[in-house]
Amino acid sequence: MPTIVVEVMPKAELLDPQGKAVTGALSRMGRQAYSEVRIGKRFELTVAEVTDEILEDVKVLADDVFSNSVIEDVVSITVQDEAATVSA
Amino acid sequence: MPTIVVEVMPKAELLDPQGKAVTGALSRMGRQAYSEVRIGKRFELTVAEVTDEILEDVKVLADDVFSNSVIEDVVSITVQDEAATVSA
Amino acid sequence: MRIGVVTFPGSLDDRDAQRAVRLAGATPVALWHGSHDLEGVEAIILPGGFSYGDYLRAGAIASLSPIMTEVVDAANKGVPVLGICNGFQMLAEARLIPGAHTRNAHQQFIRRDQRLRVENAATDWTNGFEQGQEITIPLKNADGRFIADDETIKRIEGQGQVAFRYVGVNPNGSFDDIAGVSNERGNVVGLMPHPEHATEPGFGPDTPAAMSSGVDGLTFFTSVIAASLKIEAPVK
Amino acid sequence: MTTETELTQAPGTHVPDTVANAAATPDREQPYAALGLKEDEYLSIREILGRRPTSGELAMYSVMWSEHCSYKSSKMYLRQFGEKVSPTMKKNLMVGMGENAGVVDVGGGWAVTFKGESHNHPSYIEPFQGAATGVGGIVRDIISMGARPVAVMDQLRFGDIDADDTRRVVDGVVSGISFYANCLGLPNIGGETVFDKVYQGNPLVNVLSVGVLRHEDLHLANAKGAGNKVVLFGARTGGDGIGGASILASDTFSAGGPTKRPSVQVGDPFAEKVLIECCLELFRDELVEGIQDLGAAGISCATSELASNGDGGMFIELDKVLLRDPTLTAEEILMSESQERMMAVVHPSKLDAFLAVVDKWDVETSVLGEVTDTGRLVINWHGEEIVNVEPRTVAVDGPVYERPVAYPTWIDELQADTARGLPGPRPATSSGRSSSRCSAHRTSPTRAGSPTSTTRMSSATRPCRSPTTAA
Ligand SMILES: Nc1ncnc2c1ncn2[C@@H]1O[C@H](COP(=O)(O)OP(=O)(O)O)[C@@H](O)[C@H]1O
Repeated sequence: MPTIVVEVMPKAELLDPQGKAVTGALSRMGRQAYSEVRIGKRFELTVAEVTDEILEDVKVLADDVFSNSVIEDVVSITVQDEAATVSA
Repeated sequence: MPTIVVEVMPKAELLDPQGKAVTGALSRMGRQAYSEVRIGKRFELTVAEVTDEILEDVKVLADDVFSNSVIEDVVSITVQDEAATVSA
Repeated sequence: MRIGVVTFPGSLDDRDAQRAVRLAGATPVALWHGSHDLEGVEAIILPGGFSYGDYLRAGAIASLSPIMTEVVDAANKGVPVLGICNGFQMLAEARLIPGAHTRNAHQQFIRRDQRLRVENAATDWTNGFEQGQEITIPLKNADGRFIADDETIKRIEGQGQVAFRYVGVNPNGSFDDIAGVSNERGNVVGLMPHPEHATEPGFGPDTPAAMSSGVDGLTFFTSVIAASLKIEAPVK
Repeated sequence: MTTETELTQAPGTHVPDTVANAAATPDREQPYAALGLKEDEYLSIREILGRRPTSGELAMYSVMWSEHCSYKSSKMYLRQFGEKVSPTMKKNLMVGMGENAGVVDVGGGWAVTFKGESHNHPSYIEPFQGAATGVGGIVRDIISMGARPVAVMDQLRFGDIDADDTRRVVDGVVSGISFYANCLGLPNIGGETVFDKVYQGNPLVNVLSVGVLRHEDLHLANAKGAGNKVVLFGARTGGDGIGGASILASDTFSAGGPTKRPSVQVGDPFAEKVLIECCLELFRDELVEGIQDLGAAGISCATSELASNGDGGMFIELDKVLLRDPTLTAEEILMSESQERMMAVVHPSKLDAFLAVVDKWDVETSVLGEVTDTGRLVINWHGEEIVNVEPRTVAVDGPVYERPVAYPTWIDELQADTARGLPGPRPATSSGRSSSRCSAHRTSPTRAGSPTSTTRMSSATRPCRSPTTAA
């Protein structure tokens, strides 16, 4: 079944305490190359079929449910079909 | 500065309590179309420059630091350059 | 006076809130998240806990519950609403008060007896305090860092919507040491620390007088009773 | 060791082994060794049944007869705790050994129930989830007695404090316990920790939960009354921990080949909190005859134990189990250790009211079958009989071993090494070498469940045990 992927990140201008902690950990491990790490969320929604209606609805949900616009931004909504899942 | 994006998801065969709670909330809101929601993490690493060495290192970090291989899978590692960020 | 306490799946402090209401002299009414019925209560408490496991964002899934539609309506009509900890997070997610909460700046769950300054003693839930009075009640949270953009912070500071401020230590990195916020009208108040756990001698924070004797939290509940009677609560 | 077996067939192609099939094909080779059973154990199963076990029966016996579930090597020692209880000790004892948790009368019509349990090996594999699900399991035992859980305690043993892997385990275990318990509102009221190299690779994670109840609220889990319904409720059944109870918890940690299913379980404390309230409401409204928690060995354990403790018979339609993963085979469903599940025995006249309560709490439920008076535990899969056993042979009368024992001579030296040999009092600032081994962990996230949670016993005041010779 196809999957719709919604990605949400903490707003750039706000401190991301979790990301900051990871940045600190990397630098303690001797990895200075990573000047900043930010941690957001990735939602995978399984649907029977991707229709325009569903995509519209996902946009609404992304803004109202999956993210809180006071602190987060929706950075992408993409459709991923079953075959092309894992890439790493 | 370029950003390297690492995406991590809970293993498909394990319970994702958070995703389960969100699936339930959507269904209570009358959204039965989403048969499953799974929630993972998206890491954005800011680097001065993307080199092969850095990419190799990110692979190692993705497996050892950003994910816990017992319960999570790294689903993608991608390079995103500054201009092409937001799409939603 | 009948005061409703809403139970959500994952609520932990609903029974303590009910007891606090009783100790203050009002009648607690248990309300259910899945219902649209407020049972005619004259004030509402959203208690602490881990509603829906704090999944997604603390308070987010609970704020979508059926009863929250009614709570928002009632709040807009002036019914007093108090959100404690997880309830504060729900108020923010439901946009009944400005701002939002993130994970504590130090990333850890924290529990301590917390000193607070009452910054606005004119709300429905604080009228029994004196302006500037310092109180101590327990605090316990993981996602307690109150944040908002500069403009919002300026606005709520200017309009007296900051109800409580942390004193001594800022336990979670909240902007401007803000511990509690009200809406413009002053009937909706949300705060991170737990007044309901400091209402009965023997079970509250330590005070210079005696161990566990702190009952500063009781004034929240006597205040709302006074507000409903349109009288002034006896100042403590 | 057996290679390809009916336990690892690809989804869709799986045809379960029926009782009739087992009788007809006595010589079929079975993967008992990969499931942790010794040859003589396998032979005694054949003897009990008078035929070879079906693959479902083999799954049940293998998990229930594992050390983890049957205590086959320690039973002969643990038994003494029951045998040595004197009438004086029994004075306030309302429930002793053999039930989900012990219950003690504390006067005024109140009782306290508590139980400690270890979750060692899972906590080494995945410290956070292992310890968290350990708390979940112990709390469900408390709920099944009819009590409201009020607190937890822990007793921990980790490898050498300076060893490479110790920090991963300590941090994970401590935050797993506090995370799960805090989500349930349970303060951790006491703990004790020892670091020593004997626990390297094999930490001990013991968690205790305490519950409070009125005398009249006490319930025991058993399946009595033929015709009563057997209901599974709580989380759906997934592929969690299938390797955990059998292969990984067998007598050596390296036994068995690769499993395709994960050996870890992920806990959902929110689902557990909902179960607590749901069960307390079911008990309050008198809608259940008994409730049993599902822990290690999941449905295998709950059905065989409930049946053994009751009139002895039960009929289950296994295909009625609600699944999280539809590709699970019957054997995997029998062995699954998915967390936050309970099994209730419900009088048919109360079934509707029962379903209304679980529905109110958004808890998923399915009626699996009923209590019978046949003395047999019969399990069907899509109409075919795949298990037909006497429940006691699975749950109670497993093998018991008297393992060879030897006196650990290093203990003499250790016990001779008392405080009397130490020089006089020293200023408190000097830190002896041994005290550093007992340090309480302060490095991990602290979470508080309630304002009462600051009270805890100081682990630093406890004597430090550090055997000079490894056991
Ligand atoms: N066995 C133990 N030995 C020493 N300290 C412990 C032990 N178990 C827990 N702790 C510490 O006790 C504190 C409280 O534990 P936690 O599980 O978070 O309970 P609570 O919810 O009551 O705060 C934490 O600082 C934790 O590190």
